[in-house]
Amino acid sequence: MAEVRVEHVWKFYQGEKGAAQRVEAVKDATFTCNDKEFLCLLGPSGCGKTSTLRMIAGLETISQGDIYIGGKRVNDLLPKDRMLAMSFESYALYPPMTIYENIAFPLRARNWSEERIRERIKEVSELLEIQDILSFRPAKLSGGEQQRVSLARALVREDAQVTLMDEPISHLDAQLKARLRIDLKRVQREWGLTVIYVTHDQLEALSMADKVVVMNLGEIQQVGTPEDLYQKPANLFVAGFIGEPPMNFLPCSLMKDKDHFYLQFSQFRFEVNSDIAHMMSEENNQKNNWVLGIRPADIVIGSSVGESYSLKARVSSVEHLGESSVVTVDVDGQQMLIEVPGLSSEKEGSSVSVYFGKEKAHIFNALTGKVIRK
Amino acid sequence: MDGERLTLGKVLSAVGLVIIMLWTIFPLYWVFNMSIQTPIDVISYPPKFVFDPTLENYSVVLLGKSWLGKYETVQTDFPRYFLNSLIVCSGAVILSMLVGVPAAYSLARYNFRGKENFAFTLLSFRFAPGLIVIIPLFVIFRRIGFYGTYYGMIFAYQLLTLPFSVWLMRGFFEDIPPELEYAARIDGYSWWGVFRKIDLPLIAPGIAATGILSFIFAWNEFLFGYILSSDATRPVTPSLMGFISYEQVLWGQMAAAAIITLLPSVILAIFIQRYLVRGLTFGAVKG
Amino acid sequence: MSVESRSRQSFWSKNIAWLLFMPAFILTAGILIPFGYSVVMSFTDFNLTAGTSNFIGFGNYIKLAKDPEFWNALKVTILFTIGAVAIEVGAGFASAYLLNLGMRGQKIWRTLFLLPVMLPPAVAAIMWKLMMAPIQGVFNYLLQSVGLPGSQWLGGSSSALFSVILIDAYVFMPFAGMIFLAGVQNLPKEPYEAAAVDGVSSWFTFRRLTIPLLKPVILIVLLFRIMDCLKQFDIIYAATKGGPASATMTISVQAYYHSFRWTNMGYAFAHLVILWAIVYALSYFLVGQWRKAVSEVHGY
Amino acid sequence: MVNVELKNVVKKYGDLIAINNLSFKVNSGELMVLLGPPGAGKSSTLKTVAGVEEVTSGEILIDNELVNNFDPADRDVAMAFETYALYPHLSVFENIAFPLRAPKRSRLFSEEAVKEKVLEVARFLEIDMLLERKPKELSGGQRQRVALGRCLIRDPKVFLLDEPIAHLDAKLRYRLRQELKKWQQRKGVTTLYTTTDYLEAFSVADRIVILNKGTLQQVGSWEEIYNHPANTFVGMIVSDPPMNYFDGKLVMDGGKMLMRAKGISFYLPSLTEEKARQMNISEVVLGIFPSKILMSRDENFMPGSGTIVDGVAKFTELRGSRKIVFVQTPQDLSFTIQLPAEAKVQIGEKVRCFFGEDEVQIFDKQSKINLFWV
Repeated sequence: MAEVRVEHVWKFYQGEKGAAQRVEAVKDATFTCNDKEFLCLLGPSGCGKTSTLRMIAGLETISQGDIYIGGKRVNDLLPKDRMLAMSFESYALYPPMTIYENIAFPLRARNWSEERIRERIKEVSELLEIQDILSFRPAKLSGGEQQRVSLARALVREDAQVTLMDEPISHLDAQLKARLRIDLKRVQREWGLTVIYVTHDQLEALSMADKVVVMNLGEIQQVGTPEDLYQKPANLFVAGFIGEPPMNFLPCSLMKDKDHFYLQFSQFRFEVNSDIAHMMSEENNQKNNWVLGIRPADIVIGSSVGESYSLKARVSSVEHLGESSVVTVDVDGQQMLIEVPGLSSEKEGSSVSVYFGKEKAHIFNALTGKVIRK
Repeated sequence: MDGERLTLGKVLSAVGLVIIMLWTIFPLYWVFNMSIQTPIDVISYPPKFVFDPTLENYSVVLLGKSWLGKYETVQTDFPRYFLNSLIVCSGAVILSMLVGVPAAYSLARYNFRGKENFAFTLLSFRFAPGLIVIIPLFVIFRRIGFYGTYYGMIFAYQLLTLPFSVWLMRGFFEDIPPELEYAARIDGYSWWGVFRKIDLPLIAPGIAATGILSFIFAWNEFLFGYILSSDATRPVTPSLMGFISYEQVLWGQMAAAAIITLLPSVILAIFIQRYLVRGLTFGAVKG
Repeated sequence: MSVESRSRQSFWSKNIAWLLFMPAFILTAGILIPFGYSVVMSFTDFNLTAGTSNFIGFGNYIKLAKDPEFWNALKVTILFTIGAVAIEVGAGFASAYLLNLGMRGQKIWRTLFLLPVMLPPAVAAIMWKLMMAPIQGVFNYLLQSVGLPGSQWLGGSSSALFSVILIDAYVFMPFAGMIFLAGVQNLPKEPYEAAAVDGVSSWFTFRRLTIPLLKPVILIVLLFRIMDCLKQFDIIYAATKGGPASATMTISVQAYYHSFRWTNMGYAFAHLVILWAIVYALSYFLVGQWRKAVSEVHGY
Repeated sequence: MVNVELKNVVKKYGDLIAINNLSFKVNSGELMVLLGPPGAGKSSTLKTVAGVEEVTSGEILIDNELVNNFDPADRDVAMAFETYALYPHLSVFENIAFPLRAPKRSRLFSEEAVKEKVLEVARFLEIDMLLERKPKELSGGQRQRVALGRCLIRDPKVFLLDEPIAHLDAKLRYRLRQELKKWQQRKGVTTLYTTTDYLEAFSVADRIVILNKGTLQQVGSWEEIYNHPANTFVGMIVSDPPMNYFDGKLVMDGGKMLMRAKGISFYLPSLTEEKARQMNISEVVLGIFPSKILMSRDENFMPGSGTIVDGVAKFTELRGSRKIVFVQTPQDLSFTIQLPAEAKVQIGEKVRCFFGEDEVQIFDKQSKINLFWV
């Protein structure tokens, strides 16, 4: 096992019309995955997360910057010399071989004895519940089964320093996904694997990772624990991408009335204390372009909690989702989602007051997307 | 990384490519060369790479006479053969398309008893020795007066082009997801409406490619034309044998005729490059 | 009313498959008539000039078995097939490899590479005949200019078979190369990445992954080329007419002579039926192998 | 108004049974969701209703009329395909307008009217900027909206929506599922809607049909399903994490029926007890949703009628506003609990859990059926 350091790594592709058309897939990425850590690269499709993973694997060249595995610079090493295991999003199974042969392939190439191979495959296939399909060929399997085989082939390797996973459970159905999230995490912990895991699903990242690297448009947006990302998003992108239902954003302007500063949204005012207002005024943003973000779960209907902001709203719809409800309210033409535990008794069309704690509000510079935080 | 070895590999590969290209191009170049040489240049030894080009051979082949009046000619009616080929090949292609498109659609979209067996039988005709079909046709055509007629030849040629067209177009139809047809039928279109508005526009390039390939196959066919045609209906490819039968040295004209004969195939083939692999293998390999 | 019109529609739609298929069926069934005719006539002493035909049972076949000419033709046919297919597959594979390296001008090379496939084989044979002429031909000139002895090519009894093989290879090697190229291009990329990351050597990968993956394509090339070579007529007839002295006399060409030169139709048909039987049995076997290979790779 | 009814519908593809004797009725104007994992037979059901696939046996009635032999064009249904089925040679505009140009409708709509209707639908789906494009120039989410547009532009007897918003991003999905519901209600079109996501089903459905392997599991409103899942399969798919299950035996204890599992004993509510007696069963499965388990550190924690289970928090998973705790008891019973994100639980900490009598579901072990529904 080993740590992986990615330092100022760039990936650019030459556009068709020469250097001027350079496409930048990854821009100056820097992060470290510690030994025995579970790190998630999270972002929407095309954000550069897969390119980053492929550069670590050696399947794509590094345009600029360095990657170290176990302290050793690997830029010039071929994939086979980096001692990695990897599972691919499109499975990358070997079509002419049975599942057993697929999983045995990397071991056979290492001249393992058949007996040792059999034992190892038994162990891994039980974990992933693929014992029954070992004699089939990949084309006969469903997407979910193929994905588990791909995972098995990555996990079967014992000599890998780092295990790379590219969307390894994204094609599974919800139940299997839920179970594999738990199993994968358990295996990672019990076997002490160093895992770098690519996903576009924020729930996967939040529930499994020790550390998450959020990417968008080739740039790293934030690196942190799942708690950090959820509670202290660094910018508008992270705030909107993490959490479901998604965070509410209210466009505001910064106002000053006597000694008090406040954010104004439509007819509503949210007072901000002076040190935050001071930080805000230091931003290169005069007054209008601010966004106040608040998570649906942090809003309460009908009663204030501690020191809180309030709004008047009209209920436009109520969704009952079993253990919770999502109430959509309309605040002067702006839709807000509110997540309520249990069964909500709100009526469509009724007027309500909604409250949220000051400390739960996130303030963003709408021009740069950056959060303002003490 | 391994700069040195990579370059060596590249050099070897480049050499290999040059050899292949020479092998491919040289015969064509050389025959073209001969076709624009005078009779004296053609038979000169050592062979000439540099000479005064002339179009006399083409003139003799196409117009049946020598501009300069000093070439020996055999009386071949080359333009006539060319026209014969056009008539027979177009006829066979049009016929194959008319009955082939519906048949291909049927094979692609419906299940009926014995479908796959019948489809395979069609393919197996591709592997039958040509003579086993042609000789009886020759005998039968002579008896019923089809011998040497365009009708008879078109019938014979479509035996080549139709199975091929059906196989290939079946693949093109299968490339259209049935969901598209489902959607259009739900949207309120009749079977014919769906075929016209959805299938036909989508398969049009495939039909064009199939037609062109069928045409090339028919054009290149030697044996059928050689045996089933009379002098009046002889297609161009078998007619080339006329230049050989006489033990005269008419190489320049033969080369010119060869160039003219292969030109249509080559030009058409370039248009449908994308479908060539698929076509030549009866759709067994999707190129 | 509406229900009635709908049920009529459903009658139409139930039979639509056959209605669409029938015209093509009838036209192609046309091939069965001459085909059956050939088989029947192979049991007669049908003579074209005399116009007589009497049923003689297996007479023609018994005659065949005793006819050294036939055994020679069979040998020539097989040698021609083995030689041509070997060159086409070997050179085709090498060409596919070279054309897939992504060298500059790749698109143009690929287009040029394909040109010979588009030539009428008979015309290609004539082209080569011109170049292979023993005295004025450019090949001997080129050979001699680098100090090698010339060859009789198509005119020599020992070189003729090799010469026609060369012509066949000229026309059809690109066909094999093109299919291999398509096969190589259609290889999935990711299994190779997986093998690379897993540290599997490239020779191991080639042997255990590439060859099995290409098996259907290899079989398709073999199928088409073996079948075509066994029944090749155009090239041989245009280049040598079977000569010199039966050196290139294949079964097809022999049958042609028996029928149109010597008017022994019945005997010619016996040749063809034997050839057809060989071709059919082999193609049946190869198609079966191909289907198996496809299902192993693609799972259907 | 139009109702749709399926009677004993069977659909086989060769040996594979896609739909197994399915019967249910959709009332006029109702939005019925078909919920189930991939391969449950949801799409096949829609296709047989649309008439693009024939049923193997059984009857389909639309507006009380048997339509088995009707051509799809004569059934007057509109369908959005999960695979989109966009016409690749037509622009987005022409794709959406396509149904209006069908022979039987083309006379009803002038070119002006077509344009107006297309624009209305396109604006609703936020694709009005894409009308000139061809399908291949669109992202998956955009394609899905075009497919939906082609469906919504019509006023058919029935809408058939096959996973209509599955490929949209979270924000749009939250907005569109409510808007879609409102559109459907305004038009009053009877609708069949499939999804694999129970939250989406709960959110949009008037009633839900739950399918597994082509077989009907339960029909009902979300409350009926959530409060009393018909069998263990239903309990598993309408919750994430899935319902916790424990095998147990029924024993008599002083005239009352006691359920015993590893370390849990539990008096059956009288109604359930009666049913268990009638059925004469002794082996049962106890099920409880993770969100229904209460947790405390308090020794004397006993919030009502039910049973207390002591265990240790093995590990926790943060999922935005929720925290999932994996608990193991000394008797080797393990289960998950869902808590608010703020809940403070340390790994390895002893926790006391409460299973409320009203929250526990009892299933027959053999048939997996909820005793409530017997």
